[in-house]
Amino acid sequence: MLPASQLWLIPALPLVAAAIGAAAPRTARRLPVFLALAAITGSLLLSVVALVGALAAPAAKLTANFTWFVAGSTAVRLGWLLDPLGALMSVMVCAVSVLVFIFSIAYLRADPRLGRFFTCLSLFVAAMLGLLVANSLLLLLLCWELVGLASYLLIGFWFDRPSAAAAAKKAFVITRLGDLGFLLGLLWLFQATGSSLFYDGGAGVLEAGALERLAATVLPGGWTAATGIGLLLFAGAVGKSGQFPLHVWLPDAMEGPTPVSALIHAATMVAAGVFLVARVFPLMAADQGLAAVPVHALTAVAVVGSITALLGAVLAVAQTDMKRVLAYSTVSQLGYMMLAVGVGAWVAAVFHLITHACFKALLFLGSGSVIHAAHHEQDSRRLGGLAGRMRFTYVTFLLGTGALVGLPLVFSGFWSKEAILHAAELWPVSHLPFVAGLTGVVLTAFYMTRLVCETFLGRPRGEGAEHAHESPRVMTLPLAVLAVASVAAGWIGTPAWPWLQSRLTGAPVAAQAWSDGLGLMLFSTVLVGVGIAAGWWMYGRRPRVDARALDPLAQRWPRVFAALAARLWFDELYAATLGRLLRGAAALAAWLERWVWGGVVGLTGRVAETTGEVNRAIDEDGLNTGFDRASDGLRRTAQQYSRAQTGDVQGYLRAVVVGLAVLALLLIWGGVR
Amino acid sequence: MTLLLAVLALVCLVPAVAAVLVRNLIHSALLFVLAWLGLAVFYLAVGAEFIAFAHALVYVGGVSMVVLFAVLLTRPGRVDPLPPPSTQRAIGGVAAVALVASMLGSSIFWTRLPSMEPIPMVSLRRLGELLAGPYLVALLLVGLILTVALIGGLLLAAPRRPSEGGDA
Amino acid sequence: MILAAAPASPADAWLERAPVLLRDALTGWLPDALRPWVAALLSIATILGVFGLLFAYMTLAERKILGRIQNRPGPNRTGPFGLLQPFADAIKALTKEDIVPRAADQVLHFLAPVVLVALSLIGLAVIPFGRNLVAVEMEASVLYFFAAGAATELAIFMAGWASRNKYSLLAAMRALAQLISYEVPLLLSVVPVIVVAGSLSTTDIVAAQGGWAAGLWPHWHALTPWGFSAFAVFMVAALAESNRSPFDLPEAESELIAGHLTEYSGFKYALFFMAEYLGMAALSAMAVTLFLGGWQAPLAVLEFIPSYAWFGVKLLLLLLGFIWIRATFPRLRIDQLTRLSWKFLVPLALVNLINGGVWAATADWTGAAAVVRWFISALGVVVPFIFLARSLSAGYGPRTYRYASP
Amino acid sequence: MNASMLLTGLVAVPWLGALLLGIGGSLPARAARALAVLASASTLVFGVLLLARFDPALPGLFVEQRVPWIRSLGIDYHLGLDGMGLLFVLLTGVLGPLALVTTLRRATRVRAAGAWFLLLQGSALGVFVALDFFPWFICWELSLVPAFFLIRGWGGANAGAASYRFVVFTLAGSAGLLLAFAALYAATGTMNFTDLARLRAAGELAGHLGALGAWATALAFLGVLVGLGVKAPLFPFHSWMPATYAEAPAGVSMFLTGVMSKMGVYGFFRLLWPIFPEELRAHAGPLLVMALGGVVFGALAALRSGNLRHMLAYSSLNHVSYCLLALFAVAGAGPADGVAVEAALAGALLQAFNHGLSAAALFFVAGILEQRSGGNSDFARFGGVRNAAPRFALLAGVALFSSLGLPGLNGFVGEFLIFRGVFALQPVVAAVATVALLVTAIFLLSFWQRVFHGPRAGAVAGEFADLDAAEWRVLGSLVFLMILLGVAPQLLAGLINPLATSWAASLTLP
Amino acid sequence: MSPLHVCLALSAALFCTGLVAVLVRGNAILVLLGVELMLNAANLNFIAFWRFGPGGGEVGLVFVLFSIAVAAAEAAVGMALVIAVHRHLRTIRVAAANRLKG
Repeated sequence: MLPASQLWLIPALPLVAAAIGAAAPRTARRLPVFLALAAITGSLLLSVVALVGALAAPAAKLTANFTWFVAGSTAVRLGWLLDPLGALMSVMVCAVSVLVFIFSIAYLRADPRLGRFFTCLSLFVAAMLGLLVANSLLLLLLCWELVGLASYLLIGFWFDRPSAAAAAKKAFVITRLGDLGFLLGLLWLFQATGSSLFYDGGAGVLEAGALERLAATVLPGGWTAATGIGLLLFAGAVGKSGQFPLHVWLPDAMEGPTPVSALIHAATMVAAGVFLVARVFPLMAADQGLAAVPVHALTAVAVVGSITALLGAVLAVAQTDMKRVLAYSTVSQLGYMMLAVGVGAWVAAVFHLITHACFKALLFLGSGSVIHAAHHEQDSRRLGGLAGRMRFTYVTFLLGTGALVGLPLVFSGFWSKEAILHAAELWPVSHLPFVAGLTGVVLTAFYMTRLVCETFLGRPRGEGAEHAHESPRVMTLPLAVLAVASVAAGWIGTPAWPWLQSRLTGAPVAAQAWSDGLGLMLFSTVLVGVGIAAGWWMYGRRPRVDARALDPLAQRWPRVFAALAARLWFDELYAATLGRLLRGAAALAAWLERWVWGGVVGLTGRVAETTGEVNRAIDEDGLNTGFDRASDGLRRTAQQYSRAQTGDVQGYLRAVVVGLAVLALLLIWGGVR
Repeated sequence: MTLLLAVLALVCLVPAVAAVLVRNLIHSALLFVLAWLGLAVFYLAVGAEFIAFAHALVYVGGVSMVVLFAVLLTRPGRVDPLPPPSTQRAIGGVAAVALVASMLGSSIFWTRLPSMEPIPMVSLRRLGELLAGPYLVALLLVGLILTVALIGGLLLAAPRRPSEGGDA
Repeated sequence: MILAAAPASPADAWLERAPVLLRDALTGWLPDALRPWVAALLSIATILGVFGLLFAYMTLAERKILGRIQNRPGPNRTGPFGLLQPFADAIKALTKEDIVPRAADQVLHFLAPVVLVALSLIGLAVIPFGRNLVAVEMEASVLYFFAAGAATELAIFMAGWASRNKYSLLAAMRALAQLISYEVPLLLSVVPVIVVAGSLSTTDIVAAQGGWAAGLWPHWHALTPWGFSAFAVFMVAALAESNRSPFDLPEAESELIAGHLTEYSGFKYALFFMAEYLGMAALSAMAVTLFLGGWQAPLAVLEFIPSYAWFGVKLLLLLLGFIWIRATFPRLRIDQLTRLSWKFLVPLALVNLINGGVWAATADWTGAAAVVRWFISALGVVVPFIFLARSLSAGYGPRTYRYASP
Repeated sequence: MNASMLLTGLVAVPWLGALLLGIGGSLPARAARALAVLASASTLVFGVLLLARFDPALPGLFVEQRVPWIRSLGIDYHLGLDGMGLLFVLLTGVLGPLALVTTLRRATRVRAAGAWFLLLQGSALGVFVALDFFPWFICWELSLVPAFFLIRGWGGANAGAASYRFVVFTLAGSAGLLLAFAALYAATGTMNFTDLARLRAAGELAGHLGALGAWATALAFLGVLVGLGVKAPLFPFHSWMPATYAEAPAGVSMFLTGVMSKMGVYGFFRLLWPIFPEELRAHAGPLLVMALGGVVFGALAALRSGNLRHMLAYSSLNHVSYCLLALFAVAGAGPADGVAVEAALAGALLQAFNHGLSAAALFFVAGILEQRSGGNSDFARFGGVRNAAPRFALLAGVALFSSLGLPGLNGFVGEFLIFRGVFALQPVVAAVATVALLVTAIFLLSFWQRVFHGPRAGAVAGEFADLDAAEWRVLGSLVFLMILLGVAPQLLAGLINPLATSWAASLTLP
Repeated sequence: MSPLHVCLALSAALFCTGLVAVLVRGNAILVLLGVELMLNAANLNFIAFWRFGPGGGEVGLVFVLFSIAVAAAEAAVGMALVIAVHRHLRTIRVAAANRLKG
C-alpha cells in the first residue's frame, strides 16, 4: 500500500535516470538505456501498488501537501494526490512506456545519440507521471510545461534535420499558446481561492467550499468564475491534446522518431489534456446547475471535441504518410474523448483514453516496424505488399485497426467508443456530438482500411518495400503485448461489468441491462461495416501498382482530396493570420523604433542643430566683437598696474608700512573716541 | 629711576641712529654692536639680568661676528655698476617712518598706562622652571630652528665647487 | 697681631675677615648714600692693583721660566733676579714711538686695544677671590663672565681691520675663526658644572664644592670624573681663547709677523700684551672657581689658612701650567686647530654634559651606590674619549722619523 | 570588524583593487588578472558575511552605518542594507567576478580593463548600499565613467557612438534626478532616503515641498522618474540600450544587463516609491501602460532582431519591464489585496535577480559565439552549433529555457509570482502581458533553432571548439544557480519576504 | 613721564631707526641689521611691560629669550643669503635684485 507521501517516488525514479543520463558522457550509450528501463519498470511496479491502494478506497482522496516556498507571507503549497484516476493513468503510462522503451532499443540502435534519446524519454515520462499524481494545479502546470519541453526535445531529436527543428519549435510554441490559457486559469484560480491545491482537507479547489464560491462569483456578462477558469484550463488542454484550433502541430510532430510518436503523440502526452479536464471535471461541472450562464464549460468542451473528432477523421482520409494518418486519427480519437467529457461521461473518456493508448501505441509501433523494415520509407504510396513480408506486424496491425475502428464485442475500442456514443446520445443539450461521433466512426473505418490496404496489400511499389523483412523479435514482442492489451483492455469497462466506472467514480454503478445499449451497438457496427466496405472497395479491390498513380479517392473527387491532402490549409491560415500578425507587430515595433524614437532623437538632434546655428550667429557677431574690445581694455589697464611692480623691494616695503600706519591710526583714533 | 633710564635710552639710541646714517659699512656695523651693548645695559638697569647677559652673549658675541664676516665677504667688486641710490627713495622712506613714528608716539602718550606695580623680581630658578615646564617644547623647537638655520646658512653661503652648480 | 684662640669656625677667623674689616674701616666714615659707591671703587682699585702687579710679574715669570726650561737664566740684569724687568719693559713701551699707518682707520685703530683690555678686566668682577670677597654678587654671574668674554673677538676684528693691512686682516680672520671655534667648547664644558651646582652664580658654585669626603678628598668638581674631563676641555679652550702656546697662531711671528698686531707699536702694543695676560688670568680664575673649588681649602685641617690665600695659590699654579705648556708644545696648524675643537672638544663636552646630568640625578646615592655612581661617571668619560680619539686620529699612521743617512 | 564596517569594506575593496591595478604599472598580466578577480570576488565574501547577519524577523535595515560627513550641509555617510539591498549585493557578488573573468579573458590591456571594471563594480555596490542621496548619486554617476571607457575601449566596431549615446542619455536622466533631490533638499534640508521616507510617512513632506511651489512635488517626482527610467530601461527611455548592449564587450554587457539595469529597478523601490507614494499611485495608470509597452514592445522587437545581442537587449527590456509592471500594479493597489501585493513585490525582486542570472548567461553565450566565430553574433552566421559543441548547447539551452520562464528553472518563479500578483490587481494587463510570454518563447526558440539546430553551417562549419575549462566554470556556475533557485526559490524568497509583507501592509518602505 | 613711558619711547625710537635702516639704506646687510633692531625694539617692549606693566609679565621674559634665539638664527640665514646673492650678482645693493618685476 503506497502511502500518498511516497507518491513522488513514481516520477522521481525516471527523473533521476534522466539526470544521470544527461550528466553521463556522450560516449556512454548503454548506461542511459539501462537506467531508463530500470527506472520505468520501478515506476510501473510502484504505480501498480498505488493503484491497488487507491482501488481499496476509491472515494478517499489521499493527499500529501508540502510548502514549495513562501512569497511574502503566503506559502505556495504543492502536493501529491493518490486516487484511482491518477493511479490508473500512471499504470497505463508506465506500461506503454516500458513497451516503447523496449521497442526503441532496437529501432534506434544505429543512432549515435541513443543515450541522449533515452534521457529525454525518461525526462518525459517523469514529467508525465508527475503531472498525473500532482495534487496542485501549479505543480500540474510545472510538469505540464516540462512535458512540453520533453516533447520539444524529442520531436527535434534529429535536430540536424531543419524540418524536425521547425516542427519541434512549432509544437512547443503552439502548446505554449495553450499553456498561456492554462496559466491565466491558474492565476484566476489562485486569485479567487487563494490556493492551487485540488484536495486540501476541505480547503482544496475541487472541494465543495471552493466550488460554491467559484460558482457564486459572477463576472459582468453573466460568466461565473468557475466557467471562466474551466474554459481557460480547457484552452491549455486544447493546446496540449491538439484539439480543433491548435491541432496543427500534432501531424508535424511526426518528424520525431516513431517510438516518440507512439509514446507521446499517441498514448501519453496528448492524453494529458483529457486527463487535465477529467481531473478538474468537478470545477468544470460546477456551473451545470446554474441556468443563467451563457455558455457552460462542458458544452464548449463537447462542441470542440466533436468538431475535432470530425475534422481529424476527415483529414486522416487524404493523408499519404502512414504516421500522419495515425496522427490525425489520434486527433479525432482525442476529439471523441473531449466529446465524452463534454457530455459529462468523463469516466467513458478515461476508459476510451486507456484503450486508445493501447491500440494507438500498437498502430504507431507497427508503422514504426514497417518504416524500420522499409528503410525509413514512410510514404504509403511507395509501400504495399508488406503483408506477405511482415506477417507478424501485419497481424498485430490488423488487431490494432480492429480495436481502433471498433469491431464489435472482441475489441476494446468498440466498448469504449460505445460508452462515449451512448453518453453522447443521452446528452440533452444537442445532437452534434452524437452525429459527429457516428460520422467519425464511418470515416475512421474508411481511412484505416485505406491505410491497411495501401500499406500491406497489393504489390510493393517502392524499392524500400521491395526488400522489407520482418522486424527483429525485440520490436515484435511489444507489438504482441499491445495487441493483447488492445483486446483485453475493453473488458474492464463493458456495460455488463462496469468495474472501471465504479472504481473511478467511487460510487457503485449498476450493470446496464442488455436491452437499452443494444440498438446503438448494432447501428455502430453497421456503420463500421459500411466504412470498411467503402475502404475495401476503393483500395482493397485493385491495389495500385504504380506509386505515382493517382489515389483512387483523388480520381473521384480531385478537389476535395487535394483540399484534404493540404490539411485544409490550416497551416497557411495560421501563418497568414497569427504569423503575419506577429510579423506585422514586430515590423511595427521596428518601424516605431526607427522612426518614432529615432525620430524623436533625430528631431531633438535637428532642434539642437538649429538652435546651435542661431546661437552661433548671435554669438559670432553680437557677443564676440564686444567681448574682444572688453578684453583689450582689460589688458591695457592691467599694464598700468604691472608697472607698479618695479622690482624694488624697498618700494614695496614702503607701501606696506604706509598702509599699516594709516590703518593703525584709523584704529587708534576710532578706538580712542 | 626714570632719569637713569632716560640716560641709558640715549646711550642706546644715539649709536643706533648713527649706525643708520654713517656711510662706512664697517663703522655702521660696529655702531650697531655698540647699540646692542647699550640695550644690554638698559636691560640690566631694568633688572632683567639674565636677559641682558643672554642678549649680550648672542648679539655681541654671535650676530656681530656674522655681520662683520658678511660685510667682509661682500666687498664690492672693481666697478659699481649701479648709479648712487636716488634721493627719491630716501624721502619716501623717511616720510613713511615719520608717519609710523607719529602713530607710535601718539599711541604711547595717549594711552593711560597702568600704575607701577611692586618691582617684580623673577629668580633665575623660576625662569628655568618656566623654560623646562610649559615652554619645554618651544625650547626644543628653538634648538631645532637654530640647527636648521646653521646648516642652511652654511649651504647657502659655502662657495659651491665648480662642478656642483654654476652661478652667473 | 693677636692670634685669637682657635676660632669657632673658619668663616669668622680674624685673618679671614680682615679684608672686609679693612673695607668697613675705610668706608665707615662716609655718609650711607655714598658708602656703596666708595666700596665699589675700592674693590675696583684692589682688583686693578692686584691683577696689574700679577700681569707685570707674570711677564717676568714667563721669561724666567722659559729661560730656565731652555736652560738659560732669563732676564737677571734689571734688579735682583731681574725683578725690575717688568717696570723696565713698561717704561720702554711708553717711550717708544706710537706709529699709526696713514691708511689706518684712526678711531678703530686706537679703540681696539682699549676695548680688549676693558673687556678682559670687566670679566674679573664676578670671580669670588675669598669667602665673601666678590666684587659683584649676581645670580647669572657665569653667564656675565662669558658674555664679557664674547666681545674680545670684536676687538681683535677692529684691530685687524683698522690697520688696513692685508696680513693683519687675514690674521684677524684666522684669530676670529680660532676664537669662535673654541668659544663653543669653552661654554659647553661649563654647563655640566652649572647643572651639578644648580646655579649660575659663582659664589653658589664655590659653595657647592665645599666639604670633604672623609676629611681628605675635597668635593671639587675637578676631582670627579666628569669634572676632570670638563676641566681639561675648559683649560684647552682657555688656552685657545687667550691665543697662548699651541694656539698662538694669530701672532705667530714666523708666519704672519705679529698677526693683527703688526701695525701696533709702543704703548698700544703693550696694552694688547697686557690684555692677553689679563684674559689668561681671568680664564684661569674662572677655571679655579668652577673646577678647583675657588677659595675652598684642599684639606679640612688646612681651613685655618684664609680663603683668598687658597684662591691665589691655585691661580698661580694654573698660570704656571700655562707657561709650562707654552714651553713644551709645538704650534698647531689652523686646520688641525679647528678640527681638534669641532671634532674632539665639542663632542666630548656634549657627552660630558650628559655625564654631568647623570651625576646630578644620582646625587642622593650613598655608600656602595656612590662607588657605582663614580664608576658610571668614569666610564662616561673614558669611553667617548677613546672613541673620539680613535676617530680623530684615524687617518694617521705612527710617526716616522727620518734621520739623515750617514 | 563590526557589521557597519562590512558595508564600507564591501564598496571599498573593489575600488581599492582598481586603485592598486591603476598604479601597479609593473604588475605582470597574470598577477593583475588574479588581483582583479580577487577584489571582485570579495563582494561575494562580504555578501555572505552580511547574509549571516541577516535577521528575517526584522523587515527594515538590518545593518547600518551612519557617520556625519559634511556637517554643514547635513549630509551623512549613511550606508545601510535590508533584504532587498542584500539581494542585489549578492547578485553583484555573483555576476561581478564572472563578468570580470569574461572581460579579462580576451581583453588586451588586462590591467586597465580590470581597474575600470572594479571601479564599475564598486560604484554599483555603492548604489545598493548608500542611503543618503549624496554618496548614492556619486556612485550612480561614477558607474557611468568606467562603463563608458570599457565599452569604448574594448567594445565592437562603432562602440564609440554607442557608448557616447549611453552616457549622454543616462546623464540627461540623472540631471532630472539631481534637480529633484535639489528641490527635496531645499524643502526639507535633508537628502537622506530614510529621513525623507519618514517625513513622507508622517505627511510633512508634502507640506515642505508644497511650500516650494505647487508644481514642486510633481516636478520632483518626474525628475526622479526620468532619472531612474533611463537607467532601468523603462519603455520610452530605452533607445540607448540596444546599441550599448550590442557594442559593449560580452563581459561588460553581462554586468550592464545583470546589475546596471537592476540599479534602476532598485532605484524605483528605494527612491521613487517610499518618497513619492501618492504621486506614484496617481500616475500608476500611465506608468502601467509604459511598463506594459516595455514588456510587449521588448518582446516584439526581440522577435524582429537578427542579432543575438540585439535580441537579448530587447529581451532584457522585456524582463525588466515585468518588474516595473509589478511595481506600478502594486502602486495602484488598494489596502485590501495585501496577498497579491506581496506576491507581486516578491515576484518583482525575484525576477530582477533571476533575470540578472539568465541574461548574463545568455550574453556570455553571445560572447562565446562571437569569440568562436571572430565576428558578431548574427544568427545567419551560425548553424548546427549543437553538433559542434554539445556541452555548450546543453548549458546555453538551460539558460535559454530559464529566460523563457520554463517552470523548474528560476525564470518561472519570478514571472509566476508577478503574474499572480498583477493578475489579481490588473487582470487585463496580466492577460496582455502573457502574450509577451508567448512571443518570448517564439523568439528565443527561433534563435535556438537557427543557431543551434540544423546542419553545421557558416562559422560553425569549420572548427568550433566546445567550452574550455574557464568558460565551462562561468556558464556552469550560472546554470547551477538557475536550477538551484528554480527548484528551491525559498533561498532567495527568504531574503525579501519580511520586506514584502511589511510593504504590503504599509505600502511604503519600512 | 613714568619709566614705562621712557622704555616705550626708546622702543618706538629704536623701531623707527630700524625701519629707516630697512626702508632707506641700499645695502642688504644694513637692511638686515635694521630688522634686527626692530626685533630688539619689540624685546624691549616685553621687558618694559614685564618690569613696569601689570603683573604676570614672566611669560614675556621667556618670549624674549626665544625671540633673541630666533633673531640670531634669522641673522645667520640672512647673512648667508646676502653672501649667496653677492656671489651671484657681484653686489649686494638691494636695488640690484629687481629681476622679479612686472
